[in-house]
Amino acid sequence: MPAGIWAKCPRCRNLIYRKELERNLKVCPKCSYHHRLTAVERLEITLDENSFQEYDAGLASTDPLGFESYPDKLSEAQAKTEQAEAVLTGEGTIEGWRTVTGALDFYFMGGSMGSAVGEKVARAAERAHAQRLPLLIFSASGGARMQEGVLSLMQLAKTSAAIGRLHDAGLPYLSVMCDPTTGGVTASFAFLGDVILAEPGALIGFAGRRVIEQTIRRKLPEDFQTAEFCLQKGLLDMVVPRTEMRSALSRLLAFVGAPRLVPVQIEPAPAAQP
Amino acid sequence: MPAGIWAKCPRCRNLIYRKELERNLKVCPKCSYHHRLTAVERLEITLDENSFQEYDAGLASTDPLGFESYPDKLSEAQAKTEQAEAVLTGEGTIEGWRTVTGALDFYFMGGSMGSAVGEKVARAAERAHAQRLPLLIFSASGGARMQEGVLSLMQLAKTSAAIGRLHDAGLPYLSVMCDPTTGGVTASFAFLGDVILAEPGALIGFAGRRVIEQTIRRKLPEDFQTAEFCLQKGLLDMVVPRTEMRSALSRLLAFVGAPRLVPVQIEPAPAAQP
Amino acid sequence: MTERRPSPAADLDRQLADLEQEIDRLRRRSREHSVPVDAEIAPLVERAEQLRVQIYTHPSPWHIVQLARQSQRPRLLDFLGTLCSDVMELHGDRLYRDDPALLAALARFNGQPVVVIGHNKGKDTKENIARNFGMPYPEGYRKALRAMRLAEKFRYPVISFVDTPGAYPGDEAEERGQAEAIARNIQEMSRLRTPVVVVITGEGGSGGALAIAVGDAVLMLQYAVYTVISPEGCAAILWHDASRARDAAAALKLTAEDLHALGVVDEVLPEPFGGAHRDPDATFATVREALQRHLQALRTVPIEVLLDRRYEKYRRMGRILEESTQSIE
Amino acid sequence: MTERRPSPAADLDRQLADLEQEIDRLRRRSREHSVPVDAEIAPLVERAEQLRVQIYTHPSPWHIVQLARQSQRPRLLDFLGTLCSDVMELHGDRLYRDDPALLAALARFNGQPVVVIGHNKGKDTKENIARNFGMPYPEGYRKALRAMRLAEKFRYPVISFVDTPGAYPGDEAEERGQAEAIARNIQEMSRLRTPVVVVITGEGGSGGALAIAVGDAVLMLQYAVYTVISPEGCAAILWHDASRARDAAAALKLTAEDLHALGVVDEVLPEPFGGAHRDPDATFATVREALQRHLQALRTVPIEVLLDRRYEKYRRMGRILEESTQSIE
Ligand SMILES: [Zn+2]
Ligand SMILES: [Zn+2]
Repeated sequence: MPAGIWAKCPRCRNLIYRKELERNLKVCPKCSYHHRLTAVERLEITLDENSFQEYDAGLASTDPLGFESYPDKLSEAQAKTEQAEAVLTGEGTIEGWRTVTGALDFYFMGGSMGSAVGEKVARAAERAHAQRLPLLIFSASGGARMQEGVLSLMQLAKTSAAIGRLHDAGLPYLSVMCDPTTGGVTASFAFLGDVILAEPGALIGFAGRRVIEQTIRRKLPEDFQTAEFCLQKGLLDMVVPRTEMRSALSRLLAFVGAPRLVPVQIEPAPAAQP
Repeated sequence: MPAGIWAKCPRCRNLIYRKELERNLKVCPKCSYHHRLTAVERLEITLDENSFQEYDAGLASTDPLGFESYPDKLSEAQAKTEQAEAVLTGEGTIEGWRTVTGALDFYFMGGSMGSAVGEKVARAAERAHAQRLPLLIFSASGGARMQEGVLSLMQLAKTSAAIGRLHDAGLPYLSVMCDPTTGGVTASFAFLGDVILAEPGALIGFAGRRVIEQTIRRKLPEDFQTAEFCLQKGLLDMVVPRTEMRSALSRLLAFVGAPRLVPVQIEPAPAAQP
Repeated sequence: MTERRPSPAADLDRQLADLEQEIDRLRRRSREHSVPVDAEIAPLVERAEQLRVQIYTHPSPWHIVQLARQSQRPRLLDFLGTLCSDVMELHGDRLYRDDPALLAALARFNGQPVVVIGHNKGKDTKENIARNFGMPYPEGYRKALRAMRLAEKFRYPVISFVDTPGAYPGDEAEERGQAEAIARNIQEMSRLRTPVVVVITGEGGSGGALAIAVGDAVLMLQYAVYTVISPEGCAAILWHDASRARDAAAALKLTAEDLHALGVVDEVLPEPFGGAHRDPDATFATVREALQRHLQALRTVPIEVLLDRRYEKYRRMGRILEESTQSIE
Repeated sequence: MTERRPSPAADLDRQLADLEQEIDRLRRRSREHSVPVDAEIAPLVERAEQLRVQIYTHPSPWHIVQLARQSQRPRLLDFLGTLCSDVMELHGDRLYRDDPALLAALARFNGQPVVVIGHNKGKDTKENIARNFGMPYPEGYRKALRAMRLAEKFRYPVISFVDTPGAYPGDEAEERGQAEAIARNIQEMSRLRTPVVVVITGEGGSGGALAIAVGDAVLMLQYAVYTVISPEGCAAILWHDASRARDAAAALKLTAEDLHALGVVDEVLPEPFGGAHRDPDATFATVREALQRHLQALRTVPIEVLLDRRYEKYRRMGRILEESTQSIE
């Protein structure tokens, strides 16, 4: 979104007073379009003020394959987002409930998952495990980061395995899919939540619309791969408007994690039997 | 099938020399129609000669609800089949592999599952468990025995629970669906096999064709709820002609149970992690 | 033709409803216009009372079937809304579809986290069409199982509300493995590593009910029914005459009292005089108290003991004759 | 227009094939008619040998992609038929459908029971249409998981053969949860309580491959490929020019040698000179020996150690830069 006093809504085309849009968590007051957020914005509107303690801020992808212009693209993304990588992870509270929270940043190379994103997500899961905290991840990603080749594909295995261990330990994991959540991220941690939430209108799917249309030689319906579509297809638990997300998460955290969130109760929970 | 030298095939309408039909395991030599078998016939063509040692021969249903004419129907069925109930269970070998085997008898009140059928199946599962033998059940049933009301429904829970314990103990259970396997039996042990086999052309389904057609107000396709249909719908592992069933079971038993079938190896198998 | 006439029980019920409406009308008029109507009302009240006694003191099994199917009977959403707080509905089986006929939710009961599942019957035609009259597809049962796995993971109890004519008898339901889904649920509930309390609130329709009704405590409202086949279906099969449903209802022993005697139901929850819909709040209070009591008792039982008890409970169900011609175990 | 011309590597390959055919023809004629043709053949044989050396001594990544996709390359059914005995195919996910693009079977490998899963690519158009070119729907992955659960129950090893362009990108596949099915398999394979050996035999197409490729030992035929995106797709996205696939193939580091160096593949299985299809028996022998060796080694590892090793193996994959601005663990 370019700077300026007014912002144009990409769905309803109305000009919205930027301050009003910010106040409304970047949800269009006219048509409820949920503007995409950066990872920083996501954490700001989700976590209690000043509660975020970042993990692994200095961790970034390198260029393992010597892939043409990848280092430049990384640098550009880092300059643009002022972040080292496409995910922010750390500890933070939501209405007081302690969590390990991660947020992918679609503005950082399309939120693509390279080694660093996989590593940070896996570490977040492992820390949630070690500290017996619920894990919460906001996804927003175009998929794997092809400039890292199969190493980026392996992040699907790495993150899924780490979340498997979290599950075996009886610890909760909430996944929130934001616009867009596609490709490799859906085929790993985004679809492995105990409870899966999504923002209204978010694009959610494994294969891209164009590839599918080329394959089946038909036009897809307008609502294909939207959050609402996926809800009906039984793939999601809830579609929650952004303005209600914090309170929904707070209630879910209270539900799934409450016994573990009071600092006094640190005895290990019983192991889950899957 | 009425007695006589010739038998009329219900599918192709040809008259078949009864001896030839028997030699062919009651599979029509002209059209491969699999005639229904009694439980005794089933065990005869399946188990090694003289290997069957029956369990619970004297166990029969009673009339727990005082249901109109149920005692008469029971007596008639007992007289007709010379069996006490609609299932035969016991130990027997197949090409030398030891098993606990049960066979439902459609000629005994439509193979319906009352308290006695449920009890005998549950006991068979428990004995397979205790002796660490594979369990094998041939189903042929119209469903629950309504003359026993909810007690017959509870046999779904009883048998499924017993097979659940077998599974937890890492012991194999093979289910073979014969014509017809419908109603309560499908909604319990018949669909809980590690491997599910069926005879060609067997009718397999939960709800009856007429009820479904009344509900959806359409005619169903001819092959609806056949074994072949269910195979395509992903509900069965294999459709095996009767003449190949014994060898298929033998290979499966060798595969799943071999380590436990040699009398010397009686140490407990490792517990399965579901 | 006689078969099509409403049953006497239903007749009595309608007479009573008419009377009550009339009494209400008179009382309203009395209040609005300050007209005394006591003299007019008294005989009606007396007659209503007689009818009530006649009907509800010893309702026939067939009359109980009507009560269980009563369109104004409290539904899952009523129980959920009244007994639970912080309700968060879960959707979908993560495989094929979200089935609106079966509801799964995270919630709190008396402040404690629980997972609630139940048949989601509606109260009017519109609701019932949207929710398929509470008749689930396989994906409904698979959603329920997914929710129960969550309960197991967090060791929260499951509360299951049963109210269905049965699993949906449609071609697509068959194709997607209706039988498999029911069998799977029955088996998994028999060994779910967390307490399960079942409340049969209306119609307990055969396998479609049992698929979410295997539990440590199975409670049943006084005028709910639980049956292996509908009385109509039973009469049609046995006597080729669906109109003999009244006789079948009696023969099937489908009332809470019968099932308690048969050991299938652990406790019968009394309903208000005339049925749950006549005093929903009283019904909710009864259910709340019973749930609380059973959950409390189950909470302290070690899981292995709980599982053994649950297994033994179902293992014992049924009545058999056993000749001692051979020695067993 | 230049982009549409066959690549030099493919040119060389076709020249070689033509030459070999000509040599064969001459030899046959020589046998049939007892005509000596040595003088005629000698220069052709020499030229063929030069071409072979040219092509197969240092095949380019793009040439390897062609080899991996070679229509006569040994397929799952060839491996299964040659390496295994007592094969019993399992069908269906017990949920929706039997997917012919993905095969699951009980079998014996060197006499030992194993569970085999794999992409079931065909060799001709007819087979490929029937098996959707080895591109599974979600139900294929769910069938594979069901088979793996059986392996886990009986503690038999899983052998997985990978050869797919990718998961099927169709609307129904999306609707039935393609992403969920892949994610689920990846997670469950990462903690499956039995040894898993993976052999990448042809195309290892992204998530559709990984969904059955998480294992204790991942072996890869020399001229197989394994990639996060097809070279064509990569070129189209990066350079808006699918014809630059050759460049993308090199950039993606998708060959067995590259992936072994990156730690993604545990062992490269050498292929006969010219590719697996030129001497299938030699290929089968190589795969048999490697499978036997890995299964033997894994069999003796206690399950908890095995699971820890598997976890750590995937946990380490990837390359990162880490500033020491904060202390971590
Ligand atoms: Zn707008
Ligand atoms: Zn015939």
